[in-house]
Amino acid sequence: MTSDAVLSMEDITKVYPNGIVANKGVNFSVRTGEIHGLVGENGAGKTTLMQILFGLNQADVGKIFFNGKEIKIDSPHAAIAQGIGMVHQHFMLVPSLTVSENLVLGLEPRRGFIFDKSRGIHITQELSKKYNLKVEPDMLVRDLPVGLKQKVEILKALYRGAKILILDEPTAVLTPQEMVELFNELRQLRDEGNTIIFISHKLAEVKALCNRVTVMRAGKSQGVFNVEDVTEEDISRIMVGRDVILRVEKDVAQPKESVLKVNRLTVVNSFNKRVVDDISFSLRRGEILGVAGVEGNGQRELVEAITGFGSYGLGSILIDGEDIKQLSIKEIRDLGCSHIPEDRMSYGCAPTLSVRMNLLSYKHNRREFNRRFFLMHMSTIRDVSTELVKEYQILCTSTEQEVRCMSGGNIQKVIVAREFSDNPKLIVANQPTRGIDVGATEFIRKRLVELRDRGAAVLLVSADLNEVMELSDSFLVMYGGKINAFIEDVSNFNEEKLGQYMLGLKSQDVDEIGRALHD
Amino acid sequence: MNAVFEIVLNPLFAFSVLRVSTPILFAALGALISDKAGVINIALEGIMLISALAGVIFSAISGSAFFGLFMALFFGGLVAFGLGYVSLKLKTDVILAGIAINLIASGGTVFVLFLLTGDKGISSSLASKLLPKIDIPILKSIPILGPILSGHNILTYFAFISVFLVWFLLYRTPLGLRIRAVGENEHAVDSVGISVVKTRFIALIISGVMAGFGGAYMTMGYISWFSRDMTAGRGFIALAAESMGGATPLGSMLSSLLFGFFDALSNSLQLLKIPYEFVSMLPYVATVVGLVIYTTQKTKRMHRMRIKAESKKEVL
Amino acid sequence: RGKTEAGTDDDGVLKIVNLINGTRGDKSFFDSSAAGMDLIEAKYDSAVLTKTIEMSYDQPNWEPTLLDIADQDWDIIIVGTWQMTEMLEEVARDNPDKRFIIYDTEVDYSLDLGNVYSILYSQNEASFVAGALATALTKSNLPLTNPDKLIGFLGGMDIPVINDFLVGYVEGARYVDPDIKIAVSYIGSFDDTAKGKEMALAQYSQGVDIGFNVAGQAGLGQLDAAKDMHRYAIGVDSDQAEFFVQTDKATADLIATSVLKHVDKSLLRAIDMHMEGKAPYGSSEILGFDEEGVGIAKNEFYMAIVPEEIRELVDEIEEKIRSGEIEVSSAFGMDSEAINELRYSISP
Amino acid sequence: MTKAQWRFEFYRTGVVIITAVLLSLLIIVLVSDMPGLAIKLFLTGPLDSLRHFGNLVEMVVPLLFTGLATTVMFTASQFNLGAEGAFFFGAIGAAFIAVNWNLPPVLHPAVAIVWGGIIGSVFCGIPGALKVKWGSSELVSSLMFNYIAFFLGLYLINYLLRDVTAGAMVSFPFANSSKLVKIIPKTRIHTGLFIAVFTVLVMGVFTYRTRWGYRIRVLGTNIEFARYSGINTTWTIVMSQVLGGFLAGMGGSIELLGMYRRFEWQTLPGYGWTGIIVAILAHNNPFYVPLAALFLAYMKIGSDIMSRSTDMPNEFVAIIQGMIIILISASSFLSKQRHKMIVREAIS
Ligand SMILES: Nc1ncnc2c1ncn2[C@@H]1O[C@H](COP(=O)(O)OP(=O)(O)OP(=O)(O)O)[C@@H](O)[C@H]1O
Ligand SMILES: Nc1ncnc2c1ncn2[C@@H]1O[C@H](COP(=O)(O)OP(=O)(O)OP(=O)(O)O)[C@@H](O)[C@H]1O
Ligand SMILES: [Mg+2]
Ligand SMILES: [Mg+2]
Repeated sequence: MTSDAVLSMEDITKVYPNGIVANKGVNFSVRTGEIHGLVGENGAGKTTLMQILFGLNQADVGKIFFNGKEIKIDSPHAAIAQGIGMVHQHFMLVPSLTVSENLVLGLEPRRGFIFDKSRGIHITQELSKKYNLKVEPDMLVRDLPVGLKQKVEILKALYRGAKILILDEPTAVLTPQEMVELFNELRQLRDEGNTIIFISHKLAEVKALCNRVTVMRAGKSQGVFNVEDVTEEDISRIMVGRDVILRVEKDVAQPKESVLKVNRLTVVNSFNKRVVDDISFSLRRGEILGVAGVEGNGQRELVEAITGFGSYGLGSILIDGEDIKQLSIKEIRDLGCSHIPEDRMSYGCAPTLSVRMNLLSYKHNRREFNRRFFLMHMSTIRDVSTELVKEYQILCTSTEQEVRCMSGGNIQKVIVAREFSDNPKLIVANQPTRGIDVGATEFIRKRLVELRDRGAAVLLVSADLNEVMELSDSFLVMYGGKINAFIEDVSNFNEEKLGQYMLGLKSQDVDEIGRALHD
Repeated sequence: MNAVFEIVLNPLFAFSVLRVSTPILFAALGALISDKAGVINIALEGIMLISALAGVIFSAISGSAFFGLFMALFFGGLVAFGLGYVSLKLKTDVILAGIAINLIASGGTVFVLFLLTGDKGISSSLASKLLPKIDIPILKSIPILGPILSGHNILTYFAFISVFLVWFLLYRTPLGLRIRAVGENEHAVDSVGISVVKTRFIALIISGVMAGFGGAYMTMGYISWFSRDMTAGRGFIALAAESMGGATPLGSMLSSLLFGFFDALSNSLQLLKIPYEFVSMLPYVATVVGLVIYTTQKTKRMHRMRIKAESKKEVL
Repeated sequence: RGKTEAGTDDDGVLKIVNLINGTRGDKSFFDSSAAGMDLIEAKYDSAVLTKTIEMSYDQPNWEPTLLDIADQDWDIIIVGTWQMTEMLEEVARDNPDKRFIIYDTEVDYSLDLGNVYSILYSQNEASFVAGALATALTKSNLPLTNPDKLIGFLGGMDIPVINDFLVGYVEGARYVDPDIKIAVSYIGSFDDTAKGKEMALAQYSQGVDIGFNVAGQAGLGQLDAAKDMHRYAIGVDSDQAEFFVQTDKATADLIATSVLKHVDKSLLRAIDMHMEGKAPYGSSEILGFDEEGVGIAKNEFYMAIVPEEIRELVDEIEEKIRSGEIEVSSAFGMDSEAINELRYSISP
Repeated sequence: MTKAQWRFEFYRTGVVIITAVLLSLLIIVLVSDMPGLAIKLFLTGPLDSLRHFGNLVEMVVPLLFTGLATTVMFTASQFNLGAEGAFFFGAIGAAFIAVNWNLPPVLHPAVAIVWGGIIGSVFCGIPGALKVKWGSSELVSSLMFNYIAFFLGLYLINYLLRDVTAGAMVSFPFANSSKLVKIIPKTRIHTGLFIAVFTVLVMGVFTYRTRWGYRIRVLGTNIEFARYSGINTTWTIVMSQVLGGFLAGMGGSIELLGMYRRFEWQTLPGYGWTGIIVAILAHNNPFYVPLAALFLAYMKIGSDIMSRSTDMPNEFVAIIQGMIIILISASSFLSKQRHKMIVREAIS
């Protein structure tokens, strides 16, 4: 324990009810006036550790010291009282309330019994001015773009007088430009004497922003380092335990006939917003088409329209020449379309069913899995799943294990195994490697390329720029529901320019975008 | 048909609609508050029953109707607290806990009544008290309106005042803000240091107290004794009314009145030549129809919005 | 075990059990039945051992209870209501050495049931008197009546026993005034007092100034409605004014009378006959005014409410029924159509 | 779940049941003047004679059906509480066939039961259809449909099947050919027991071994995943409730044809509500439904027997049942111990 630590956590162990040990004897401490990085692979236990610090989770073993005195943090209330604030990885906002209502929730200004709305608005304006984070107090949170939501989250923590501010992957949803702005604000906060804990997967950011960094691996702390003393490569080696090559070797694509044709597609959501706005492109056999863009610019709705999950108003989507507008999800799947959903827990699996039953999914109707008298062919199902588990190196006790008791990466592998094993014609992969560790990422990316080489058409939607740039043969950039750019040759293209397209600062002209149709 | 109009146009009919709606309105407001906090309170039925008995017993013991009312509310809150304890702390599924409480209430009230009076049917051997009826001075003498609006039990007035109070609570106070927030995203509430469990507890207890008013009204206003299972499904109807009313105070009030209207109608329609079973079915059918109409309108509205938005571009 | 002539045990104690297929506390039918056991105990004291078992309204529990009780060493087993008949017929056949009494219905004696005594009540006759009384009252100019010739009838359910009351009530009312109108409603339940009250209120607000409830516990709602609206009510089965004297005099003050179905007295009468060895097992009896099987309550409230000349009319009608000069129809055997027609004919 | 966790769940259920039994004993001791006898009858009554054992089995049969009905709906995460109405209305359907049709013995009840099932499926299916069509909560509308089933049923009995010679609102007696045969003398256990046991097996296989069961399970755990898997969720949502209604309706028919001579329910019989509890106790697993049904029936029959012979009113079972439901489904009950166990297991 360092003597100048304002806050330290000692020997923290946390076991989740499903038996997962998220933290094992972790020591962690921060000093006043520093930005402290916290890095580690997915599932290393970063969020868990910070949730313990913020009182959202309770450690099973371990102590927390504040200015040398042991304290108990059994609720966020207690943490806030100690001056700890947290900006969460997943937003914790109430969509139907306004920005100012979200901001003052819990510390509401009152006039007698009454909640003083106008004071709330006033407070929001003041705070927004003071920290140079611009927000509209009257806007409903559900109408805000993610970047603004992020700002509201930060203001929320600051309004509660946070001296120690935890930021859990605040940059995952920001564009490069927004990031620069945020970093300046964080540095300013630090210089005013606040402590900031910064969690990120992007080591470059950590290098640029932080003073010190704690590295975690598999629930354990691997030590604290001064940022000047280590390189990005060092950190990633400590994180993963080996050298990592994230480059996937692939040959130049040999595109054949077009499989998917999207023509002037328009989707309007339930809040009456045009989330996909007149999009046209086509995707050919044997190529990977990336879709880049800041989250919330219509990618999800595009994927939903193609996979039959959401309806769309105007335009058409053709798979193999067949219009899918009236088709059900099942019928679209029968055309040979497979789909890796963005959110694996909400769409991709049935958490309380077994691996076997999850691998079955849309294939449960197939003749090979059904016998006479309406019975399913249980032994075939067992054999096929055992095979898949082996082939895709899924880590589970048996194919009878409930999926919810598996790690995120392995759940993703279950989904990938199911979707890839079917010799699909068209693969719609939405964030296929989100939230999974490097090894699994490598595996999935290789598979995608393999499938491409075998003649599948792949639509790759990802918020991870590296992924899009490395895997795609060509890609689209989406902004505000529109295609903002179509990049045919990925090899000589830089991130800076991409950022400008993503932010809508620049856009290609209609002809350039029109090339995406390949006619 | 004429006869139906004759019945409906009689001021006494309107009077009885208000009277019949009162317990349902109380319970519907209770349902509303807990629903806003994200908890389905299916135990309203049982809570009303228990409060109804508590009102009788304690007003008989103390000789004071208001003490009876107080105890009815106390028990309403207490049972709701119990529901909160098992669902929020012990993590019992709240629907199941609700069913269980209804079961306990149904058997338990008879059991207690039996222990106290030796009767399993009705509490008339307890000299319980009634809450007063109120004549409203000027209103009383206005024709038509007077007979409809004046002379109700004090709780009937309070029920309608409660609509406003509940609205005020939910939309104008910090507590209301928290209740609505916890119902929509509990993590948001958690993350700002408000206890989710505590907020829900408070909402549930208020909900129980509202049902307690309904129960007290049943035995100390509506009729003057307790009889077994006397709530006869009013708690469930209240849930339907809240749902039909689109989870708003005003909507809950209107749908409670709608149910009250059909219930009162079913009491009077028997005098016409319609089989009583059909007439008795009327309020329930009306509730289902109301529920469906409400939800259809909602989906239609969304659909219309969608079409409008999609076609806008074409026009441009 | 040897039995004596009258069926008592060696120890000379007559063991009687009364199975109520409901619960006490309805202030009418079942309470009256339970009171019968008290009368018996009061009269015979240690010569009898009595017990009342409430089987509650839980129908599946009735038959097992009856079978259990038949296995125990009771000498006389008493049950009531039509719902128990078919069970009783079987049990009685299987237990020829036991004696059974069933009231308010009769068993099918073609099944050779020499050990069952059935008690029926001419509730239609007592209702006739009530109908006449109600009509006379509504036409009178008592302070709480109005000039409309409209009276009320509030039934528990649209079933024969209840309609038997209705038929008598209607005929009695017409006897006094052929143009009388009667508001008839059924609560649809024998225990929802709140609904009972609502329906009674609906009747009263349509101009009914005296109503008759025949709905067990649910019918008590009518009495409450009478108090609210300040109108008259007629009770049923037990003397319902009696129940309210202590706790709620204001209600009692409005109960003009009750149509009594003296289950209590009829049970005592049956045991009396049993003791004398004269109980007519193997047959049924209809108890009317003469046998004190039915009657109307002439208590202090009746005296207070009903004017002299109407009281005389009531006595006169009672006499005519006793003598057979007036014959009252029964609802038993009438089909739904006929009952409907009757209802429509008097509907306001 | 690991083996240790299963073992823990097993112990936990044991602790819950023991707690409940102790609690009942406590109440008995506090309330009863003869606690010894009351406790003895409560705990051993259902096994002390063949007939009592028969009562137990008779009660289990309808609970198996309503339990399975609710199980299949809850498995699909459809919180339809309409098994009560479907049970009642299915029985009405069966009563029609049993009274009006003329068929050979085995065929007659078979047709009646299937018809009852179909009628029942309509009643549970409508809330399901309303949900998928317009998004109205099936929980709320199924509650309303219970009442609608009740009154509509009474109407049909009253106007179409009513036996005017009977002293209550009951149907004509069933044709002998329609009745389910009693299989054990001195009890009322009937062939419906075989159908019930068979249905349990069928539903178990259906749920875990057929593709329809698979669809229902997937739907129940994650509707989005079901959609994603190409399952027609609309259809499956409705079908799970139609199937639930069918089972409940079948149950009503079998109960009626096995236990009654005519249709004579005047109130909702309550098996649907208990079926919900059965389903919860069985963790929505058809194979556990018999255990849960047996347990609840045991408590009910035990307390009925107790209340017959002692001064304990049997309403108190409701209190105990309620507590058991709460404790058993309380996932955090003993969660500290459970968590300790998990931590121990995980760290070691
Ligand atoms: N509520 C929960 N219940 C059970 N297990 C959980 C829960 N939350 C997290 N876990 C598991 O605990 C482990 C650590 O998760 P945690 O969220 O702390 O990782 P992380 O380092 O923040 O990862 P990421 O980079 O993906 O945010 C993971 O294996 C995860 O699956
Ligand atoms: N009796 C059977 N024997 C073998 N395989 C069968 C049998 N019945 C169905 N299958 C298999 O299941 C597949 C799907 O069957 P089916 O078309 O009946 O399902 P569905 O249309 O999706 O919905 P449902 O099963 O509800 O009819 C069939 O293509 C067939 O492979
Ligand atoms: Mg995290
Ligand atoms: Mg008059």
